[in-house]
Amino acid sequence: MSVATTITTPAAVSNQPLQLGLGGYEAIAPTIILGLTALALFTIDSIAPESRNNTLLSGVTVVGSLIAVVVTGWQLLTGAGSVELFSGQLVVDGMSLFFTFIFTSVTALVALASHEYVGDRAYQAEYYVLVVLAATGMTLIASANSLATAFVSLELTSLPSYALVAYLKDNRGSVEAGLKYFLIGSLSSAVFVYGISLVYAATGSLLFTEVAATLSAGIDGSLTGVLGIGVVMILGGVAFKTASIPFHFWAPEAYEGAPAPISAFLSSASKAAGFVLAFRVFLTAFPIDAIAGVDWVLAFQILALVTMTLGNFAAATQETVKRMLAYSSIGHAGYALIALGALTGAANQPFVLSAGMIHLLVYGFMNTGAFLFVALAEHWGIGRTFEDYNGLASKAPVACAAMSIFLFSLAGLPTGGGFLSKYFLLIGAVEAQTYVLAAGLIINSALSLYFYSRVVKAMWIEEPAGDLSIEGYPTGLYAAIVTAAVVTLLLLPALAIFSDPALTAGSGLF
Amino acid sequence: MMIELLLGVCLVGGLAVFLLPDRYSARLSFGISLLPILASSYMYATFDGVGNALLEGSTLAFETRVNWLSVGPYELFYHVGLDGVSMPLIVLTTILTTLAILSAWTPIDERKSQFYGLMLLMEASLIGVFAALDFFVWFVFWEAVLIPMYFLIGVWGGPRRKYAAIKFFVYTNVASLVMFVGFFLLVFGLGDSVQSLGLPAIAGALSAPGAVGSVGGLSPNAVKTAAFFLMFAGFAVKVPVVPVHTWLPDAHVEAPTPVSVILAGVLLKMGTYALLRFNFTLLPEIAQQYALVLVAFAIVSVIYGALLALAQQDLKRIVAYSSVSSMGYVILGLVAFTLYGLGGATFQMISHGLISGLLFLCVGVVYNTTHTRMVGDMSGLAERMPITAGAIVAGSFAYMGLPLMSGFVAEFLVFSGSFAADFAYAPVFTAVAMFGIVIVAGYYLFAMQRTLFGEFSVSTDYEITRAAVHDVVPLVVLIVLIIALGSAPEIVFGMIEDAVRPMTELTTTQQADAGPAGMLGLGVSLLGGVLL
Amino acid sequence: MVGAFEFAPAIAALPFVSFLVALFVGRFMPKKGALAGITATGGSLLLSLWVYLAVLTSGDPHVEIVHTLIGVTDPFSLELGILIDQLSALMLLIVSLISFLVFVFSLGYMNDEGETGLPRYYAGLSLFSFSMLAFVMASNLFMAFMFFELVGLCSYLLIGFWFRADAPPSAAKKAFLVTRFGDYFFLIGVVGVLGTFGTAAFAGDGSFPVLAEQALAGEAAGINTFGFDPQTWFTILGLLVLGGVMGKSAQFPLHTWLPDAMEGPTPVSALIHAATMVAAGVYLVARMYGFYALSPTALAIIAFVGGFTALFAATMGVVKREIKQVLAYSTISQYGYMMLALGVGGYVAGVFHLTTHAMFKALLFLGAGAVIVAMHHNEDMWKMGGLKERLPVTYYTFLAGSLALAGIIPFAGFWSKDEVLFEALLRGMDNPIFLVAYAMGLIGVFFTGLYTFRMVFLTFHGEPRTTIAEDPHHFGWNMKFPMVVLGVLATVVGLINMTPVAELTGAHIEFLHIWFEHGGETLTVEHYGALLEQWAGYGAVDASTALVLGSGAVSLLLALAGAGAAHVLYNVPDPDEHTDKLGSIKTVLFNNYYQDEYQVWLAEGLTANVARGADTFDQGIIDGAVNGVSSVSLFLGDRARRLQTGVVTNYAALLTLGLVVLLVAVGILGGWFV
Amino acid sequence: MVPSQYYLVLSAAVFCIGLFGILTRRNALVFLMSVELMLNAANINLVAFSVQNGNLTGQVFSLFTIATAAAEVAVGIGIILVLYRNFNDVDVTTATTMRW
Repeated sequence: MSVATTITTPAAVSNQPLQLGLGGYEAIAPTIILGLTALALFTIDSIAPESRNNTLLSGVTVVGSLIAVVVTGWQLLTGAGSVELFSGQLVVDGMSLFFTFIFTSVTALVALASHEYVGDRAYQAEYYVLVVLAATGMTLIASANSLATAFVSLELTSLPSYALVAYLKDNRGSVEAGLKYFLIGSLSSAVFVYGISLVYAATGSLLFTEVAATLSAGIDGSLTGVLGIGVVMILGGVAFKTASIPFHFWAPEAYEGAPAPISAFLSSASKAAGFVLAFRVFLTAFPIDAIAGVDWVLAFQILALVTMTLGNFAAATQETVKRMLAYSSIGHAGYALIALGALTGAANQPFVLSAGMIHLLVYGFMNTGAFLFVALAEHWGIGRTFEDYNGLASKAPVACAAMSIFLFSLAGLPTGGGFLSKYFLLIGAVEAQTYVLAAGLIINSALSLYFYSRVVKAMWIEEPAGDLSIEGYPTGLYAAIVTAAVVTLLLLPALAIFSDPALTAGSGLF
Repeated sequence: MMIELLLGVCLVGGLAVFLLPDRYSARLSFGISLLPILASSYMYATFDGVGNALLEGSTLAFETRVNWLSVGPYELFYHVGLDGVSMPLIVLTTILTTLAILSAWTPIDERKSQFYGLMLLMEASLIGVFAALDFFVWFVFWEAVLIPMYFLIGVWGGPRRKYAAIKFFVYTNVASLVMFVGFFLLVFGLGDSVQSLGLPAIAGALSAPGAVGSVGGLSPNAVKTAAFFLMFAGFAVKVPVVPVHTWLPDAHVEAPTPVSVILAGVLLKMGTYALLRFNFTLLPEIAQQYALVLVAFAIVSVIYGALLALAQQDLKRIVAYSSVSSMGYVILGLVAFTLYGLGGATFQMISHGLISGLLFLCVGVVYNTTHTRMVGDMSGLAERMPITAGAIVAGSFAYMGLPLMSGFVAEFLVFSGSFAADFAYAPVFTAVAMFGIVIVAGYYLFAMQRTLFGEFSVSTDYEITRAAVHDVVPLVVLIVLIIALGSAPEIVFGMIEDAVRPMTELTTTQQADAGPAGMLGLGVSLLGGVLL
Repeated sequence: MVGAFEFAPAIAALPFVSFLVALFVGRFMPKKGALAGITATGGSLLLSLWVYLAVLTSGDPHVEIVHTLIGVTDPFSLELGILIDQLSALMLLIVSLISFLVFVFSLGYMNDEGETGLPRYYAGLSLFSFSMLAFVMASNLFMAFMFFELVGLCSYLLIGFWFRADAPPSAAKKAFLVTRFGDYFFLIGVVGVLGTFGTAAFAGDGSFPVLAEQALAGEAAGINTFGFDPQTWFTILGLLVLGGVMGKSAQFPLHTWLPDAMEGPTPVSALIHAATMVAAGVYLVARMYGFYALSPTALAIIAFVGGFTALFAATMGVVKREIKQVLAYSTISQYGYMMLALGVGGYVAGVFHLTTHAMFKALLFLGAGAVIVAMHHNEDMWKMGGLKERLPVTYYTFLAGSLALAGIIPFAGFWSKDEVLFEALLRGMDNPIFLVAYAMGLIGVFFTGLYTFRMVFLTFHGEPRTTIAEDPHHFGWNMKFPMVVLGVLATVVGLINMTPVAELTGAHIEFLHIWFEHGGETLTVEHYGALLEQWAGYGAVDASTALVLGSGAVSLLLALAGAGAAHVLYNVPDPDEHTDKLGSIKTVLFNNYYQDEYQVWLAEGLTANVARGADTFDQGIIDGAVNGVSSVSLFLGDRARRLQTGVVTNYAALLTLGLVVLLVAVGILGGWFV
Repeated sequence: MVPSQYYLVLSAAVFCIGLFGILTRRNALVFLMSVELMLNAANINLVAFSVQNGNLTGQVFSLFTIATAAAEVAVGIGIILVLYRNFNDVDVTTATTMRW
């Protein structure tokens, strides 16, 4: 029982490359900035509890998250090496920065869009605080380096999300969504933590690196089953976050019932958080060649195939746009899972992984944009179904153009980076010789083209209903949507900016 | 920089038209679309490319190559350039777009700015398809074409436009995905011997013996074959080859005239162009090994497509199905892999672009005045619309391959090319395919007799007047071009010949095995014989 | 006189110019483009004369590339060139003469009758002349095919000139479609020739007939016969080209379009039948005779088809009511004779008959046109009668033409037809097939005489049977002049080759023979004779004077017999339809042996049904599959939604189930449970 | 000392009891309690194997788990409250306005 019992020695900590004056904490600057933003919001709220100064609150949130975006971007592009903090509990490397960039930018967009959406509802400060705290949790997930931090930061992300989904507490849909999200979430986290406990039982450690070391040293054969069950249960916990089947059941309702900006936030950022956790846990803690008898690649292949298929097929016949987007977001989780499912020996593994990362990045913008458009529609109160969108383009051409960019990019047409990232994943699937995944991707994206273009058709082709009228062009929402559209569009020619860091970050885990 | 100029003019102009109010768009877009014509004709005049863009010893005209991004081990470049095959196609694109815009003045009366803007965007993506030499750049343009087309059919189309648009959209998109997989199967077969996805690089790597290794369980040859047929399946949809042609008639019938012109005139050529560039330049040995299967596809397209055209009552459907038939000749020529086969096929792309464009324009003019396209609904139009009738007669005879018109040269070259091809029973297959020229004559003569001649009558009560000038001008321009190409094909063919001759040197001497493929081919030829 | 050849292209170019003039500015011109056409064809006529003289003096053929379509040398280039030799010079003369006269005649027939759309008419006519002249000059088979097709187009445009009625467009369509069917084989032939020899030139050492001969002699290399024995392959090629010939020259079974083609204006019929379209086929065979001479099979088929058509068409001509119909069938029959001649190796005889026929058939059509004008466009002979006194000029010229057609000495037709039959007889003496062909031709002579004079008597003799016939419409010089010119020619042109007389007197007056003995060594009649002897086994038969005279006498007697029969039956004041006595045979004849019926059935009945079937299959099966896929996936999508029941407990259950399944799957593969 | 398998069996039993509760009971509060059971099943493992492996990681982490469980319950109760307000019931199966 003396396997890998050593807790990380101070020596291991001390010889880190970037131990500067700030004690290396500047490495997690984004997290800290977000935390401070949350505190600032608390302060504002405590000073003027009854004020409904939406602009101030969202302004602070936007500014805070934008600062975080800039810092992250700078760190990402200057390529800070891998920094371990708190005796290895946290690690800041290309991977975590890449995803932190996604989280923070999505947060900024959502906060910007919420300006009109929240309008003058009660508990605004709480709303923004919860958003920012969830974002903080995500950044922590991105850099979590031990199962303990992973679980805690996961909870830090989930608990605010539950509350946010149920934010419209007089709206049955929102509450029901919150409930379902919470119930499935708590169940999943129970599964997750139980899995952790089993892995701990088998390896006697929670640090990814040590777990990996123990595994590569080889564990007592009688514990393989325990380890395996633990790994699969952890996979379950991750699958909940990424809304992958069979842990996806909360997603359609949560995305449909929640306030649209929150749906955007969850379906883009929270999903990405799940993926970064998956990447890190399974690649650092359970390396494919080290872990014997637990073929989690196969598990992810099954998951990917089922998820993308079920998600897209269910999306194909929806009546409401928001629910269609919810299912499509499940489908995209399936696409992104290819990044893990295609990690077979034949594949160029860093590339496959980076393809998944790039897809999540682009998805962060196009999907957020799409949901924000739904938020706009809800703001105008023109209804939820496809028919309600008929002829919208004649009233709001810019927003509809942006929406078309999002949808086509989601469908994998060259109106944005979604085109490239999806085809990178397809390349990965083919290269890994997981032809089933390739075929699934083909069939599903063909189908997805059908239901995405239903929205486009409604907006541009169909005749508007007689009483279609919209009041006002909310600045924040428009700003957010147009920004997302521009970024999505630019990610087609300018993807190189991110594809190279993604590749380096991806190869960092092998 | 010329190509970038072309693209830029179309993109910027398209956006400008899109944003400006409707009342300017028609004339403005026409004016803008003249610039690409000028540019492309200047390029044509100063064209200095040598050889085939993908093959050894070629010099590209107007080449640009800039690093774009890296996909795993592969460097992607923004790489464009022209050779003798792509140059004429680009000129064709610019000309047809302008004529299409001109022909839109009459029928398009709502959301003009969007319509003309999309037309210009479409022109940009089409030019891109023909100019791009790096796979991903090419593929971006290839897919980008779908978007304006979807709107152009879906918004301004006929009664069943939504169905037609989505059918076209999804069908061709699936095809692209399949083709994509095929291409990358081939790339992975090449292993580390390629570091970029530039088509010339891949062609070069493939030219080395035994370049393709085994992928997964597949033997090298199996990899090539699979790649070939996956790509063929993908491109066949665009061409279209029977049996994956059914999106075409719907799209054509529903699309407004200007869009049909682009669809038939240029869009279908994307498929054959891609076949020439990918299947037949990258994998010639597979193309020859399975020549008989491919010829079977070609013949079925020719004969079956012509028969379908014979059965139609809607003028647009007639032209649409005869496009299927004519594109079959292109396949025939490509498979032949002789100079005149390949060159004729390319020439047929240009020629068919002009001729089908002309006929769609004619049908459009007729429809604008009579508001019907049904053969049974009209007769004796020649009395009221003499010029249009003349144009229809000219177009129909051009389609029948009348000498001194471009169609004849193209088809004659294809036939002589495939007659001398070195797969089994080449003359028999050629003869069977040639029977298309009789059927084609059949349905165009019947259609003309019923619509143009006889006692004048139209079932729809509209004032039948002479067509407007801006409707007639495109017809005249096209007729002039068709006759010019027909009486002096060297204008284009010199360039084409220079570009396709290197391909003929790719031909391995191996005779196509008359195994199962041969039997299948013979079966088809017998089928043709029965029809004959 | 080299100068002449430099102007040779102009012979074709002039009518093309007049085509453009008539098309674009015709409507502003006094005679709507007629004058342009007359000038142009007149110019062509003069130039052709000049060229003819040039050939006569120099003797050598003139070959020249005018325009290169495809300049690639490997595998072969496609060029437009001119070949001026004895044959083409003669033909140019004929064509330009006839078209000139037709233009003049049209002044009266169209302008004076106040037809509309004259620019279109004259443009078509000019284009017709242009295409035919270019075809005649063609230096290679490819170019020949091109203008062969253009001739087809012009016939389409002109037959369908009166497009407002229903019949003309339909007839035009039929004409083009039937000939197109023939041209399909022709096109295969051209492609095959180019693929085989790498050239399609008619004349010169590198020409394909020469190469073919060398191939047979085993001298030529690099000739791809696609795995066939050379002679077989050449026969196949020859027969393929022959398909086009039979289409255009209206040989059985592709003759059905020609009678319908009478729907066109009569001058056009004259042009089509005498000089252009129908003549093109036979001319083509003569043009590449050096190739056909290598293949006895092809020759036999040509001869037999010719002989059969000659008789077959003549029988049908007997029962027709309309004057132009009679002429139409006579045309078919006469071209049968030419084919017969060429098939049996009578090269000169064939061309001779082509020449004479051009004269008298043009004359007859113009005469018929005059009669029709006089009869206010009524063509039924039974409504005529007694026009002799009222239209003397027409009558006498028409009579001359009829005598020539019937083959009555000394009119042109006698000499040529007699020589044709004589050649056939010679060949028949050592080969039964040719004997049969000869016999059919011979019987044909009788029917020819019969229907010709039936026509003459019904039209001009007896009492007027209608009021119109009593007071016919009169017409001007512009219609009389061409008839007179042709009348004279029809009478005398036969004198250029009076073989029987030559036999009797021994004088060298077979000018046509002499004419064809000169020229490029691969184009002379001797060369053809040598080829025939060497490869087709047509040994030279020494024809005794008795035989010559005998055959001449027989055919003359038969012709007279036919004419006599007609005289007895129809040259009475008030003739009645004796053909009724034929009963059911008449019906068969009247319906042209039901040739149209099955061909129309093939074209419309069968093909249309096949097409309809294909369409149903396409819509139902192929497109059905496409739509099926989409509806199936949408159905599946609808099922997939149902998984989301909305009850959170079910979610938990499904979640657990999924987890367990995953555990078991991974577990079994990981072998935990062992 | 007690073999580790016993702890595994115990924790698995507790976990399954919790799961059973979730699958069978419809009262939201009972649902919460069942989740608590499952979390504690994990805690049993952590503590037990912390001893077995001779390091404190497990025990420390179990404290975190308990804390987060508490937080979770807090949020949960809040949501259940609004659920009751909107649906006048704490039965988890009543809220089914969104499905398919």
